[in-house]
Amino acid sequence: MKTETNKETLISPQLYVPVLFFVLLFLIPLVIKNPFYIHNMILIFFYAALSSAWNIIGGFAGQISLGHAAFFGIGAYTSAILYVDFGISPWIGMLAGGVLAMLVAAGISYPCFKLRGPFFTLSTIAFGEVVRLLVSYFRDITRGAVGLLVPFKPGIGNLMFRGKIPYYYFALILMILVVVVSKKISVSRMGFYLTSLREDEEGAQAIGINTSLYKLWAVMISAFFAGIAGVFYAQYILFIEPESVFSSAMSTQFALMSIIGGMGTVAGPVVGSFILTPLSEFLRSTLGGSFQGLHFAIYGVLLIIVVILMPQGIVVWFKDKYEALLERLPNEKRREVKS
Amino acid sequence: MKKILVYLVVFALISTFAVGCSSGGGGGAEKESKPEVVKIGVLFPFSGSMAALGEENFRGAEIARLVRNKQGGLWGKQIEFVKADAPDATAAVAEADRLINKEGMKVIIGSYSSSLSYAASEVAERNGVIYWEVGGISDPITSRGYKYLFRTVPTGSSFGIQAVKFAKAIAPDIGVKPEEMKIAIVHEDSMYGTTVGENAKAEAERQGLDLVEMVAYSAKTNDLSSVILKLKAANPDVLIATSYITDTILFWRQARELNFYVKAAIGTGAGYAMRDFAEAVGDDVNRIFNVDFPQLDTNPEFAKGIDEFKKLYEETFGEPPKSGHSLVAYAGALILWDVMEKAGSMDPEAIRKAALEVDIPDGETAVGFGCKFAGPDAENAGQNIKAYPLVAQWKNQKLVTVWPEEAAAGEIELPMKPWE
Amino acid sequence: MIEFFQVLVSGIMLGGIYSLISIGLTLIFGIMRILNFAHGEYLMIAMYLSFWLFKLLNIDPYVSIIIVVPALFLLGIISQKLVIKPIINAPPTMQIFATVGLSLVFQNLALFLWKADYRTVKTSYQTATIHLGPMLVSFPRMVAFLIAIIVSLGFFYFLKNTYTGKALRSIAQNREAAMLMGIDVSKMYMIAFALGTACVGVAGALLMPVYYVFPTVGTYFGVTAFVVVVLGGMGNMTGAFLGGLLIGVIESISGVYIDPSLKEAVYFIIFILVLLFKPSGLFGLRGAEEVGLK
Amino acid sequence: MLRIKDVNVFYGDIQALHNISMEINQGEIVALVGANAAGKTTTIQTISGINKCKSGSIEFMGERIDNKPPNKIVEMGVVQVPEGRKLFPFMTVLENLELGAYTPEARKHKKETLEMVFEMLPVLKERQKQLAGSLSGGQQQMCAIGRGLMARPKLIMFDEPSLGLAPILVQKTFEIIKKISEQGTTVLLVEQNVQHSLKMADKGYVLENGRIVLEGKGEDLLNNEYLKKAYLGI
Repeated sequence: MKTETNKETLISPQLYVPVLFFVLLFLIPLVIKNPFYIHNMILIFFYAALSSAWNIIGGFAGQISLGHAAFFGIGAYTSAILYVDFGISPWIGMLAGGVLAMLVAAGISYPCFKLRGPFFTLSTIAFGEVVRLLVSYFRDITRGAVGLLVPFKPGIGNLMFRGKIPYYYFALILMILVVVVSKKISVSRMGFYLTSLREDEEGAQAIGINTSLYKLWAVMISAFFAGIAGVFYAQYILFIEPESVFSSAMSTQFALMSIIGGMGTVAGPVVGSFILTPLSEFLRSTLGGSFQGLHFAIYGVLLIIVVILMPQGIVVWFKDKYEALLERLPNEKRREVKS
Repeated sequence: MKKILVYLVVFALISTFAVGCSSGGGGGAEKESKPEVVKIGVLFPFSGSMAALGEENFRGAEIARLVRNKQGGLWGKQIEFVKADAPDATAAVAEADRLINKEGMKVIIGSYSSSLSYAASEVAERNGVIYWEVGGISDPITSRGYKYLFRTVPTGSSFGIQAVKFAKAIAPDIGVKPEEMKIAIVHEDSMYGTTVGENAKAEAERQGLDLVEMVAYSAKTNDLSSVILKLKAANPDVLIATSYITDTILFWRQARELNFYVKAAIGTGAGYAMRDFAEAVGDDVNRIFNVDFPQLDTNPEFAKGIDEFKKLYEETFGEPPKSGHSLVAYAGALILWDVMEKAGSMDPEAIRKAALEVDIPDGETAVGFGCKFAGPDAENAGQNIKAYPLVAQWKNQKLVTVWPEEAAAGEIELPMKPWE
Repeated sequence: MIEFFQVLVSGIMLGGIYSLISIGLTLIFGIMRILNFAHGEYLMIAMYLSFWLFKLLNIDPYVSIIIVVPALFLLGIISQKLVIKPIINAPPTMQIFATVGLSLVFQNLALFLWKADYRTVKTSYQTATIHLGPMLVSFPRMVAFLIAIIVSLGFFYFLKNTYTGKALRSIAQNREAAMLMGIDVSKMYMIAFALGTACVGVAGALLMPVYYVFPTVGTYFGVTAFVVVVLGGMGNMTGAFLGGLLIGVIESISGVYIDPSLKEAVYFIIFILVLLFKPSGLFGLRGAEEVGLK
Repeated sequence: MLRIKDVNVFYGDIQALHNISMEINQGEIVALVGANAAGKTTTIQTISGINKCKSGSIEFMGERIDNKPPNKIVEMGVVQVPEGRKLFPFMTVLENLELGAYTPEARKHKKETLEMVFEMLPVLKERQKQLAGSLSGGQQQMCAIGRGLMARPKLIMFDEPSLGLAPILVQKTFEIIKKISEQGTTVLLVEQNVQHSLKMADKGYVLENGRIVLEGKGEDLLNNEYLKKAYLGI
């Protein structure tokens, strides 16, 4: 386990390749104007951000949550209710939503952390369902299953825009933010602790790691970003209902992208989203209308194949090639230090 | 093994790029490149839990398309549909986007479900594209002052209100005075059920009726015995119920099992309108009312062209229509063709103007009620203010319109028969 | 008071159905330690089978059991070979997601093949009721309840008294030791999985007269089955049976006396509390959650 | 009877056994001794088919068994009494014993074997209805041995039978093993307790870091200088 990596500077390809990649993404809207493609890109970033957020607790710490839609939904509902009922800007709502999601996550996860493996997963499913049912039940606050409509009043203060480009940048920045945080965690002491407790929790405790504390941190960070993504969703789709934002399908999706991309790696969820999001949109738009259900069936088959044949995720398959590429790129001083 | 991996990844990547190049929508029947076609987007839930009625709703529009094409189409061109599948609200937004920005649609017909309509029509409005709603009934859809949104079907609130009015009207038939009549309301708790239920409640209060119980439940449940036992304890004379198909079937089966009897049961659309309901509970369906879109057994004098529709449906799909959802979509789409013909082009502005000029009197459409859209400044901008739901009753496992009188194709039969 | 007993009886009858579905799940989980997220989908398939046998060949759902159960057993063997076997040693995460994938496939193939329509069978007895004093009990639910008892007893007997049954239990308690006894573990896994799905086959055929089938029907029952399994103590047959009844009663009582929209929330909360404070389940021995089947 | 030839075993990239060769003849007691983590359990697991060897061969009664699954190996008569007993804790003693006789051949003679086991280990007869998990350590060891005997083994392998037992029980355990051997079953005894096991063994092997460093007659080994120094602290 590497804890102390070489300090990366801008001239090392480990850093400048991803940075270039992100810069490229920033430039895309200058070339592609068609809102349909932009929309797809937005979804890709959106799911990459969510899946990366999930990955912090699910991947790094190995605590498989299938109830993450709860945090996502709490973010969406908090800001939407603040905005619709109290006229509070979604920018403030975003902070409130993220923090509330974080607190709820801390409150419900802490006791569940003593559960291991599948039992933890079951508890997250149950919590996700309880939150969904409660949100549906308290109609006076949430409008219940009717759903909550966010009136469209464009303006930066309302985080609502006529065109898609601002949403594009918001989603992109959100994704980069989560990825950077993930990266920071993965090379930090916390990342090391999380990985060790994932591999062997008793062992980690034995060497004095307060595993509950680090899991708690991880789930809070994870839920915070999930909540923020929820706020974005509410402002983008402008309509939220418990059936869609709290759905178990949503929870599964966050995890799936991460698993298929490569769980526990920084790049995995992003790769997962860049492949799966367009794939599902594509399958739906080509097969959906004429063959009900077939597109999801194909999605399922793909999932099984990946799980059986590439349990490490797709990213592992690219890893060698990517590293080989990095080796060949200009690398100035770093090389001597490394060798 | 390695090979499969390679294929898999290559496939995934190709599909990623293919999104860009795919023509999308397997849609419209004829795809040979006839140079002159009019393309119209159709957005319905073809997969997922709402698929059954989504498909039924769509079929009405499809028949309207075939009819019009036989008559020479629009401006001499054939109409073609570009299909979009929207199982949930997020997908509805994505698909509306695709239809508008990639397929270049200027007109979209949708969408059966109110939630989908909500989400998708917003995209259409932002892009200045006509959204023609022929299925979703929730009131808020037309309460947003949208300019390009038109809805040909009645609103959810009118379902609830009509149900209560009807309940009051049949009080003598079940031998109680209207002011002594005990009413219970039960509804599933999504947007649809809640809208109808809340409006029924408000109307009952306005009419001074005695509301003895109001129960909401999730349509996803797999047991309704508790709901029924609650209602049984309240012992109402009349029940007003709103539910999707699964819970409707479950409700009536369990009502029988637990011997829950009301003198009159008034359903309000969705599940109560479907043939599947009758097939599932058999003769127990008889004498249950349904406040809904005009049904297939409406008086043809009142609903002109309804028989023709039924015939076309059977010819096209090889089975009788499942519910009035296809009929309303059919009538709604026909109005759209006329509007577009009059507008003379695909320009949304022109279509919008033509739509606002529409004024069809009652009794001129296949659904009976006429059509006039509320203007953009109205509270219910884009709503067909002439649309209202009718009351039908199940007789011999068929829905027959019984109220109001001018639309009736049969007599009201009351009260319900007790369970054996 | 009569009302309360009626609620109780309705709950127990509902619970009988839950028990029946959960027994198969608990068997699979207890022995293989796999959370089978496709369990509800096997139920769906069983229901469709029963439905089509009724529709096309006019076979009564109760009679269809003799075809549905072997068919599901076979399907269990096939899915075990294709999907479960390759992941049997994988980390639990991967196992969860393989079964999630399986459920996606089943659900949507059903949607593709049979459309989203709700299908029901019409039998002469489906709404027949039995009077238990002042209480009413639905005949088909009573049948399901009784068969749940028979199936649980059958499994109980099978696991206690046959060599295969003991071998299955031994694998649950110590897989390696079981291998050292000369037990062919991978064959036993296949038997366990196939028995679990066959058990759901019984449930599917019995559900058909009271319920309806559509492609996503399994999700409604799948999650509930998990709750029952944990409540009953992982892998504990008797526990699954009693757990099912308990959930039925809880659901019924909270539906009537709290609110129908919250009845699921009530049992989910109880589920979480049990997980946290008595992870071995209400009917399990302490520490048994680590060992599984008893 | 059992011939192990040049066996190499890996855990992932780590080599656990290096060119192990051993031979066990009919009726012998063979001791395999060594320190913790020397590879003793790995050897026994490889014979049982739980671990697979990368190269080399294992023959039992002239038939290769290194490519056979564990259940087939048991059916051939090679039975292990595993380290740490590995009983089925939520099953009764009797059920544990019955599972010992799982193979078709053993099942046929279940009744008589059971009587024989009860005779040899009377404590099991007393406790037969008790859950195995509730037995004391010594009783559990007896149960594990009894379970192994139920398979009517030709070769029985004991993995650290004395581990965690009080000295008096250790003594008793070794007596039982001796008795089993006297009744005609070949025994492979894997032990950390070098002195005790070599004393009763016909032949011994000393394992260090996955390699066999010494082999020879039990008594000869006990007199070996290196062994004395390294293992007996003399």
